[in-house]
Amino acid sequence: MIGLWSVPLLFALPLALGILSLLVTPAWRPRLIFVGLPLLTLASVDVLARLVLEGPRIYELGGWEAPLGINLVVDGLAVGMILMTTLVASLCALYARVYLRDYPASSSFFWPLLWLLWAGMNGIWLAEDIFNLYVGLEVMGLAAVGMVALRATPQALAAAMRYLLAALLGSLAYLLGVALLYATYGTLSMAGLQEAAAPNATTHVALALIILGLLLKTALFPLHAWLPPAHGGALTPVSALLSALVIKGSFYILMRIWLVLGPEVTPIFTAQLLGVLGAGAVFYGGWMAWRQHHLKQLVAYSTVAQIGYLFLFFPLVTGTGPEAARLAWDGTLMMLVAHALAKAALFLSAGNLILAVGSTQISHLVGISRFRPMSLFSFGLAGVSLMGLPPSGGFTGKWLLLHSAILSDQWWWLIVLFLGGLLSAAYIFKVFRMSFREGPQIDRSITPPLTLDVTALILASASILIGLTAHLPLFWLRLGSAFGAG
Amino acid sequence: MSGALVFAWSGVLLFGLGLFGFIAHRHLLRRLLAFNIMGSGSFLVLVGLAQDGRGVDPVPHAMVITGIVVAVASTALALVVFRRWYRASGRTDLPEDT
Amino acid sequence: MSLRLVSAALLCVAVTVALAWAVLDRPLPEENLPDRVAAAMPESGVDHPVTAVLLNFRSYDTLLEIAVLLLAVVVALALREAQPDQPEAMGLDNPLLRAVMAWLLPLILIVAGFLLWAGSYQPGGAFQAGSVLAAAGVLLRLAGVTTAWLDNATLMRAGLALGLLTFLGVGLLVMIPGAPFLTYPLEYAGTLILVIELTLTLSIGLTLISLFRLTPPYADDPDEAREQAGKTP
Amino acid sequence: MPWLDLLLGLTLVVTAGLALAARDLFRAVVMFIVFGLLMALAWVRLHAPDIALAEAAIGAGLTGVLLLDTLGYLRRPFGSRVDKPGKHQ
Repeated sequence: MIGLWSVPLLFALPLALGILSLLVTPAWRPRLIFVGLPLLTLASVDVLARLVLEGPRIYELGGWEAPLGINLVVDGLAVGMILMTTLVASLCALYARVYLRDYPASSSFFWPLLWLLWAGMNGIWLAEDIFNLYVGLEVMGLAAVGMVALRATPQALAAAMRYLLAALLGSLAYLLGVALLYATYGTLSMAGLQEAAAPNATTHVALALIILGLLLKTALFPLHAWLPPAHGGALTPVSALLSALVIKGSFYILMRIWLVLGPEVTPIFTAQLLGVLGAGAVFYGGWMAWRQHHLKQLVAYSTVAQIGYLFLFFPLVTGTGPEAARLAWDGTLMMLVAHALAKAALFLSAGNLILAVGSTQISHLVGISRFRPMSLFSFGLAGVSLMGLPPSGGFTGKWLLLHSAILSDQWWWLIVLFLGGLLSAAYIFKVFRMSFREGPQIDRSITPPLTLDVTALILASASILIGLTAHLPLFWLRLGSAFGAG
Repeated sequence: MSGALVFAWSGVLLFGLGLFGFIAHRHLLRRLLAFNIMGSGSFLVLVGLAQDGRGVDPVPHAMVITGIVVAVASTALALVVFRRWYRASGRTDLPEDT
Repeated sequence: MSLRLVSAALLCVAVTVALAWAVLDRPLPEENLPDRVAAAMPESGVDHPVTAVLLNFRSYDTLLEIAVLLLAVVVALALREAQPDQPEAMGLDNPLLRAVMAWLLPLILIVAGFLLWAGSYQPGGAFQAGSVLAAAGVLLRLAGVTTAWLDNATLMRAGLALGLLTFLGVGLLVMIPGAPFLTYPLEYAGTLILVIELTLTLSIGLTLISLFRLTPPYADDPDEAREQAGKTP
Repeated sequence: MPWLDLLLGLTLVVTAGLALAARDLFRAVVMFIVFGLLMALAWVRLHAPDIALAEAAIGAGLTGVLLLDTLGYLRRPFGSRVDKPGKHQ
């Protein structure tokens, strides 16, 4: 009975909290997290426990079976994303409660937006219906745009507008793809589509539209232009949420739809093309990150680069053997989760460093290592995972991808993995070199509240820990997928 | 050619036309017009194609009503951001950097 | 011809051609959803198929869609708080318009009520009725009628939240006997849908009115606002 | 051949083209509202009266009002102090 409750609560609870936070006075809005976070954690853990004990299942909303009604899918992948969201968003919320005290004009509406964003994301993770995914994408996307606009400075408004236009164009392309699929197969349920999928022109065009729309929303190079101003310019907890979680939403949908329609229906060159774009993102994003002068812009471009690795999934899983495909699945998901944890940690600790020196310029970080070792330690720990050094989650992910590439005789992706790591090392060490340099500029620093440092440190440690204990989460993530639980 | 298919074809043309406008224009208000025209185009494709040769289907009708509400919410949000942007910068387009 | 125009033209042609190909080469689906809808109609609690899909078979979509609508208002509220407006002068003070309004308003309310009630067995429903309500609100503002209750922020927000809260509440309440979220018991389905629609109409109407009202008003001088923004970077 | 549908479909495309190509912004918005009303007709022809109502009320009506209101805001008399590119047109 409780299992029935926890699944809908994952989106109903944040929706309800979103409305409640509009109704209470501004002073009470942040306090709602003390109700919301424990309940959402409880629901997420309950869903995981049930997955492990009872196996994956389908939840029929309204008691209507798909394709008439909308179903939710509670498999390993969905539950993994839900837990990741709960962990990262909870820590970002705790961080924001303290951080936003300096931004009274923007802070009171951060909270309703956070809850609605959370509802949208959990809706996406659970969705099994492609039109429902469209509505979920809009909830998540518009909440994210609202968060970017929160500061209402001209820069923030321009970044929000750019982001909004990209998001709207992406959703429309996706919607048109859904329209074509419905006309061809008469169903919106992924299970139904998987059964009926056939290679014909309509499916190809629909898939192309869906892929293009989602690439724009995921900001894959060369469609990334909206990302750096939006992620780099937003309030720090917002940057962390957007970079760690929101872009994963559209990637997740792409992955699901690819596995439903892709392997049988798409020509193999599409998969290779996606891989090549991913490689382009790794190189371009890494290069641009290294060239930035502002700390958060550097971190934002690092996201552009890290998105690229996720797209190696497509060439490694399409038309390769079962073992290579399984490794690609494991590796991509490990990269995804590790990036979520590491990038949130990186943005939060970057925010702490900026608070400490009172400047966003990397060159003003000179000498900060003496004053803020803890912030810098979190930054470095997260950096280890982004660079892919052992024993981090980033390392495990790359290692699995590397094995998959070798097994499927696609050695060229090794170059991407290797050079990408070097580029990440270059931009991470750029920050470190500055912080350890002794200079006359700095003789004092502002001490940020302890909560800010602790939340960043927890996330950074998690990005390392996930690499050490990769076996179990990867086993759970495979439950109910085509890659077996073996 | 059924009536439904005619409208699906107009939907295709509207989507293409809107896409051109969305990219070619710089004025944000015009880009929002283009976005709405693209939206209408995809709604027509959705209903027109689903009903071609098969009669009335209430499911796409409901989807389009949902879509129209989502479109108006997006447009309203965009206009709010646009008006604040205009108020802060005096510009009706986005600066050409990147 | 700028690069932007050329790329726009190329993309437009490519997408149109691809779409044309997709439309021409389309097989007919094997699944027949309309038949399933028709077969399930007796269990839906309403007589109009579109309403049944919107508020019963696919009610979860509608729930999320209301959240999208609410989001637009939240962003509008947030931006107004961060970029405060000057108080607005009332609309056009036109006695003729006022006289017309006095006639028109009851008519609009009747139309909204009819649309809502009609939704259960013929075209109409919460969205249409809500937007008619919103039209009344917009006309009121244009006519310069003082609407104190619309300016009452607490009341307004409660109204905005009512629809979504009721929807969520009903969805969770029906789970008590052990059914999944949003599963209406057959004997109450019609009533529950009507209650949801009634509150949604009010909230949708208020949402749309707020979207109209929360933008920077005419009275506010952009030049002055920019100058002030320039002073406090 | 359904001539009425063909004519309506064609008019839709032409109106959309006019809305996108109009020099004057006000004209563009008015054309867009006309487009929305024609869309409502198209929905009637597609046996979708629910969408027709929603389109007329929300698509054409409300979006139109919001756009016109924004246009009014853009057209406010400006002081001579601000003269940045891209302000009009």
